[in-house]
Amino acid sequence: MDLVWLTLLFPLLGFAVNALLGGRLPRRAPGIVASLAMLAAFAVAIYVTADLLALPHEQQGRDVILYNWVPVAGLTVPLGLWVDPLSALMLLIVTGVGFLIFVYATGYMADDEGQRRFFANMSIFVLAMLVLVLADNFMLLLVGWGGVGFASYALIAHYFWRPEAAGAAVKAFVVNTLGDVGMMLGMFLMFREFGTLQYFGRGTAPGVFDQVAGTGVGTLAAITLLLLVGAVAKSGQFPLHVWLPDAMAGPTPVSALIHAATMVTAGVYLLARAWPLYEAAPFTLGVIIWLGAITMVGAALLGVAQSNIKRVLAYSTISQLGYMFLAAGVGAYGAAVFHLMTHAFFKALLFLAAGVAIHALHGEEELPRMGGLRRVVPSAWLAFGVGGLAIAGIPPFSGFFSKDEIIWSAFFSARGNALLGLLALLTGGLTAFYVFRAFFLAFYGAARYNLHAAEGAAPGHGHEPAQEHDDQPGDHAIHAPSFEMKLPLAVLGVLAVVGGWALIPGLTTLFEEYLEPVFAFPFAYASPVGHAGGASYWTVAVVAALTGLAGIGLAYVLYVARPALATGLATRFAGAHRLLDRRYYIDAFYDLAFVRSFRALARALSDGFDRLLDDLVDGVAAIFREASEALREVQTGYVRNYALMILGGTVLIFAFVVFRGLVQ
Amino acid sequence: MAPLAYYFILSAILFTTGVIGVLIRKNPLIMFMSIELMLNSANLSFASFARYRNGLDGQVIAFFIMTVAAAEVVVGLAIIVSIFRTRASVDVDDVNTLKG
Amino acid sequence: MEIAPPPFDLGAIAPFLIVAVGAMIALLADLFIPPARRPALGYFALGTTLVAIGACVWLWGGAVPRLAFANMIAVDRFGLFVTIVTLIGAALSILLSVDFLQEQRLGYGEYFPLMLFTVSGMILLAFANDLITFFIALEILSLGLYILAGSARGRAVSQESAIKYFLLGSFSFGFLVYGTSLIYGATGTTNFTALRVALEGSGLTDNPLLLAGLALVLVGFAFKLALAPFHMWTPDVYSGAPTAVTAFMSVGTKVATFAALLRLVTGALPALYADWSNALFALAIVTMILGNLAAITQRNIKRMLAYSSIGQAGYVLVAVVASDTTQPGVNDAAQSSVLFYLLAYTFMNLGAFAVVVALARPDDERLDLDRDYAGLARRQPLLAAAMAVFMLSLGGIPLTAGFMGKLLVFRAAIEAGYWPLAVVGVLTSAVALAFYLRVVVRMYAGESRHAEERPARVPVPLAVVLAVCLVATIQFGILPAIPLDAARGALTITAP
Amino acid sequence: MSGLPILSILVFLPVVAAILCLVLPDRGEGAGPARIVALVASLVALALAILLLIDFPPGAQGLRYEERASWIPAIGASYHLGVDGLNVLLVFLTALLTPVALLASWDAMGRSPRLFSAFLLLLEGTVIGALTALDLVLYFVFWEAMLVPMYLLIATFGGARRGYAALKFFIYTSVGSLLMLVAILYVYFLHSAQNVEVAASFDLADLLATTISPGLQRWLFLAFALAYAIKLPLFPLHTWLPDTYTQAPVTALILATMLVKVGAYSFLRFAIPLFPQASAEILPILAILATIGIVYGGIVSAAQRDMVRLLAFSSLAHLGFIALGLFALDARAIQGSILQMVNHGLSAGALFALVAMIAARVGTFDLAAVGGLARRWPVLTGCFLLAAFSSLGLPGLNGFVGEFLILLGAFRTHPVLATVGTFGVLLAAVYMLRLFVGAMYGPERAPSGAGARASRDLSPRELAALAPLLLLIVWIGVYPAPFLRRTEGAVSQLVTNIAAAREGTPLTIAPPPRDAALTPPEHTR
Repeated sequence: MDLVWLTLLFPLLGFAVNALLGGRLPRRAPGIVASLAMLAAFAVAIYVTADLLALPHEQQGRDVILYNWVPVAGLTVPLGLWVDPLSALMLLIVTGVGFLIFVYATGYMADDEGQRRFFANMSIFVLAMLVLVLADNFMLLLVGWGGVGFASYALIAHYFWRPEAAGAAVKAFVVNTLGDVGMMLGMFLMFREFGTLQYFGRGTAPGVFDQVAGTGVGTLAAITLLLLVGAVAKSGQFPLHVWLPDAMAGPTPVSALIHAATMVTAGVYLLARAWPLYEAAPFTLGVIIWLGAITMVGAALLGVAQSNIKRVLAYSTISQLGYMFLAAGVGAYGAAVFHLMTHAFFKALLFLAAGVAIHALHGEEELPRMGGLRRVVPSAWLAFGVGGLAIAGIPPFSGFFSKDEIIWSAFFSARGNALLGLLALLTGGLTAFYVFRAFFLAFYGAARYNLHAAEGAAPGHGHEPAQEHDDQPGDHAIHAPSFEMKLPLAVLGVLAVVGGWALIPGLTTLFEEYLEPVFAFPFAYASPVGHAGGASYWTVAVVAALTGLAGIGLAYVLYVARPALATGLATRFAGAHRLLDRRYYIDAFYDLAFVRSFRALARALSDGFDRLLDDLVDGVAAIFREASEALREVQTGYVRNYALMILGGTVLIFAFVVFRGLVQ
Repeated sequence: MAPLAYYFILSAILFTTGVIGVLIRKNPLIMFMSIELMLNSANLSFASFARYRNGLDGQVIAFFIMTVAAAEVVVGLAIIVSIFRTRASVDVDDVNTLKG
Repeated sequence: MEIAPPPFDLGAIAPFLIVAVGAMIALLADLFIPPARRPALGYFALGTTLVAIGACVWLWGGAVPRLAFANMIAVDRFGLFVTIVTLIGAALSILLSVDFLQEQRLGYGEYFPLMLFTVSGMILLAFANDLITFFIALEILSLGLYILAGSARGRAVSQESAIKYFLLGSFSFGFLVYGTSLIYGATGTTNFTALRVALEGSGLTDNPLLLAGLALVLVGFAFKLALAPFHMWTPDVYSGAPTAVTAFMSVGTKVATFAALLRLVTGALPALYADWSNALFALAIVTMILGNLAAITQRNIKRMLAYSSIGQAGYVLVAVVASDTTQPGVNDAAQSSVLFYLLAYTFMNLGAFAVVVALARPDDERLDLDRDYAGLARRQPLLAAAMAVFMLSLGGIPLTAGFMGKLLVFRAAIEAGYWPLAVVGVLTSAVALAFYLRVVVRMYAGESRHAEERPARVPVPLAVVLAVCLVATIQFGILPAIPLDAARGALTITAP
Repeated sequence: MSGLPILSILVFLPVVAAILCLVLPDRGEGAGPARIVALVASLVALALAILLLIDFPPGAQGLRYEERASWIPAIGASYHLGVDGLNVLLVFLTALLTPVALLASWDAMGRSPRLFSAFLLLLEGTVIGALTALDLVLYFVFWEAMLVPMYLLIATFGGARRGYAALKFFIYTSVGSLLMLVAILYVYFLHSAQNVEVAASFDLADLLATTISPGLQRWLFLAFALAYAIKLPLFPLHTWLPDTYTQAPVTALILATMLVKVGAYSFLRFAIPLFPQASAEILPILAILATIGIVYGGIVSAAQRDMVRLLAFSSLAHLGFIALGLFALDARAIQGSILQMVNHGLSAGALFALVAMIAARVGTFDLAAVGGLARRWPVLTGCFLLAAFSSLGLPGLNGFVGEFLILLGAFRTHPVLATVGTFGVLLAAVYMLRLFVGAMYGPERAPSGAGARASRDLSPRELAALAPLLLLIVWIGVYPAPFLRRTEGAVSQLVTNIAAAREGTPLTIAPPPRDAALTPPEHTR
């Protein structure tokens, strides 16, 4: 287990090789090097996990300290890695799913000029993500937290010459930094309160979580809310979700890895990791529940109206993360983590499948210009279908089990209620609907694509800009997915099916046992109804599955059977449609309230106030100059004036000497 | 012997007259004569104080001052003449190219 | 015990005698020297000053302090120090003049003799222990300068300079003499030593006659030192006089007159400390403010340096104000800082004028800051660098003598309790940077107007002046211990 | 190396080399032996500074490598140098930035490389002097003398309005300094009045023993603080900074950023220890100004089109962080501040160098005129990216550690200010990305007529200039412990001393740390 640091080393090597000597390597080398590094890291992760699980439950939490990172007077922050089942699970997901996506990317990015940069950034991302999940203290967590933000920025900006990519990257980074600000403040308050930033105590020094008892509710609420800001920003929850859909400007593997499978789940990981704090802060939990619920429903609705396939998936990610937040809020941390895992499988699968389709069409991402791809890229069709069924919560796909845990918790756990449960159910139906809407639009019906037009014109896909492609005419055939693209689809497809079987109430308890050392009550929920496959659970499960099927059915009707109906509905409810199309005007509002007003303020301060300050300084200088000029006026050049001045001076001296009584 | 105050007041009046002369006259010669007046008021003052104190040093000093004044006259006239030669005017108000 | 000095202690006034005799010899020699050989007179004058310096050094180690000529002369290290400084200034000024006079076609034979006479007046001033000696010395000094200021006979500005200086100088001399008479009237003596004794513990300190005399005497001093508001002649006279003369009078006169002032107020009138320090306090503030303020907008380098010298006098005056003899430690600090400042000032100011002289052309003295100094660093980098050092030193920037001088002066002021003077001093120093640094900016940042022309050749004597001033300015700024210790060693104003 | 007067060498080696440079001839544009001499001298100094840093024991309290010599015995001023945790890093940084600045300026020394190199070396010597001087006269001499080479650099090699900028820079920063001189003299006077039996002294250690009444302390502290606040600069005394930076030769700014750090350092060394009670009263007010500076600098920076001006205002924001950390009087915050001074030197130095390199290629500093440059020069882009993200405080790089510690510590004593200050991190992201993204991303744009150099990526020389900075940026982010440990002893001592000197006033010093058990490090193994 002490070898866990190797999982950091391998991605670092992957980065270093690519960044420093990538230029001298063969064309495909960057992807291969990075993938091999990921494989090695994954192997270490498996080893570490096995090592961990061999220990008795109460010892499954080990602090591996590499060195003292920030030692200052009265605070020592180590570069320490905390290995327990939760971080081990994240470690496996990040390296495992990451490895698959890396392999996929070697195919997807094979023609990209910026491969080196791409894989270097991807490696940095994995490194940062691993730091995030393995950190044994909040400050180090923040390093990973900021690091993934940076990597996300760099990867979104992969096609940096496109203004929208550059803009999306900046937006993502700024929103994430806002989250970092919140987290930092939370940490400062935490440090002020507890005198440490360690999660868990060591020796005689207690950690943060050891000191929760006896701390004021208000303080805890403040700390947790501030941390929550970071979680909300990173996980794309309302109201800080705006960056995530834009982030689809990056290459599709990036969307799969970062904006679906790993980075965005960091918020959920934080809630799970810091559960002792959150459990002690009921107010914050309420906030989390409702933020999660709003996001879950709102994003699902937006997913319905998207025409870009990656944006559909992006909103679905936001929505699914809303589920996880809701789960954490009602205390079902285990369910949140469970859904996090299955979501990583099927969402990565969905993205990669979408990527195959996009790749096949030379970068076309717009659903209205797809269609009929089932026969063209059957592998994508199959993978998207499997992933769709999983996210729609159709048994026995993985999403069914993990989502139902959450829906059940929303209904029946101590903090749950019927409204939350119904919202969760409804969102499940919506999810099925919009995912399959995309599925049907892309893979069924008539082929609406035009490879000539897609070439270069389409945003998002990624080789080089159009003008550099002009010298390769005739390359207008469908790009068939290569083996290295299909392999990850297959593996993820299997995982998307079986991933949920780790916890089938009443049948398997694998996942519950696994998380037991982390949470006081991973799936016990302190529920009045009880759990473990009780009647209420299966009732909810059946209803949820039916809702999902209904959603799929509706999508089939609207987009395959009766396409005219869909357009009719869109015109019928034009207002609603526009509201969804404009994303509830949230982006517009932010643009006005923050971006434009900030610019105006900056300009006013710069051109107005700062100039005024400067003029004041120059004004002082001008006063001296004026005084000097005035003195020159007095210096008339007339001897008699000078003599008069001497007389005046004499009077002055007399005043001080002879008439000293007068002046004293 | 007249009281000292008389001498003193006279010398003060002479001095003031000299000062005013310098201030109001434009001709350097007359200004210079006013300055001589100031010096002579000092002479008067010295002499009278010396007499009052029964000492001689004050009167000796008066001689010194006279010598100095004579030297000044020489230099002053030389300068004034030199100016007069180039400008044909000795009005001090015309001499103000240097100012500011 | 009766002090019985020998009636003619010629040894005591050796420096004065050497210079005075040298002046007369030079005057005679001029009659026999063809105009083309006149620089030889300059070197003779230089030799005279050097011999005089030697005499001072001899006296320094010899039997000082002592009084001579019926107590009219006080030969002490204080006077010797000042004399040496004056003589150094004179020697450098002479070197400055040699080629300047030739080039500007001002080679009048009486120039160097007059200069020596003036120096002899300065020396006498430094030793004067009696108001009579004092005003005679002042007059020797002034008469020489009146003529020197007008020595560019053909130039209207020179004449104007002379007449203004003469009229106003005589005017203020009138005040001085009249003031002396009042002091004499009040105390019965004009001798510094006797005055001091007479005033100690007597009821005279409130005597209006005495105070009025003091005030009028201070007027005379203030005029010579160009303290505001008695300063108005300075820019006109300085800018009108030939540059070499200006350089000489800006240092020598100030040095000797400050010495005399210090000797008068602390050696003779310590009992009136409250009165004269009060007046000088006010003058110091006005001088520092007006001098530096007026300099900001000057375009003519000589006028700028004139105002600068006014400001500099203000700083020295600060230390004079702090010379409170009732506190020996403070008094020592104050007086040694006066001496140090005067020494530093001599070098940095002469250095600045030396650069001005170096730039002068026969047809054009090159005095305009904006036109003639712009881009100098590119044309003549060494001259520009030297000028920059002098400007920084005058501005009181560290690693130069000027900074050390200011440091010592302000230290003395604060020790004596005059922190407002120190505050005004530093603030006006900041203002002063505006014009000192502007010269540097012009030289380094400006675009050259005379780019096409061949750089002026710097004659050897001038180069020597520049080198000496430069080395001293920097050395006194970095390692001031030697001159400072000398200044402290000179603090034995005769007070038997 | 105990016998070696290493600090004196660090001060005077550059000065001597500068004089040598002045004597050497120029051979036309950007040639001549002077800059090589300068580089060698600065590298030797750097080697010594590295030795000093390595040899300086971590956690050490008290001064090391002290050198004392008689200087002006008449007034009690002595030549006294020394380093402790407060300045050892800054000495190293100065020695590091000088060769970097020389390398970055290599082709940009205008008509006179010898003057340029000489001025840079003089700047190095005087800055190190000001950083290590422990006698107040000596300190003031260096403090004020620092301005001269900078002033000459601006005046000689600056932009179109160099004359104005140089004058403003010098006079503005001198106004405060000169009042500080009065205050120094006043403390000296008090000291000699209180200790008539001993010789008067300007030595800091002696002056620290002076008792000063609280009322007087206030005035004296204000005089010191004004000097430092102008130099730092604190809002609203910052207006000289943008003008100076935009008019100065940009590559000289790499070293010039040290000037402002001397201001920050001087608070710690002089103002706060000399006047503990007054600083307790006044520092909270200054902390407010520092916080305003963070926010104000960040906002105004975001509105700039000129890249250098943008960096100038960003420096204002960064210096606001540094100042806030100092004024918080919390050991962690102060340690963070000292580290942040180093960080700012590294990141701002790298950014100034990079901006100069870009401008040398495209011929403009105008952000609106360029874009998409990343396509042309991948290596330059990578370096720029690293420097920019270091500057905006990306976790994992150096800036984060400093800012985090500053805000963490400041939050204990000034929670509101620290909270506002934390938003400065967000602003930094905005303006830094505006700079980086504006110049490097988007469609390719550059002024027509950009020279042939426009196609070249970084040369080995340019890379050599940037490499040490970038290396340290990463190093300090990953492993700041060697640097922090060297400041720890001195800072704790300082904080304890101030607390002790301030008896009776409520302490704002943090209570003994709870996790002290964490030191020394224990590994799980």
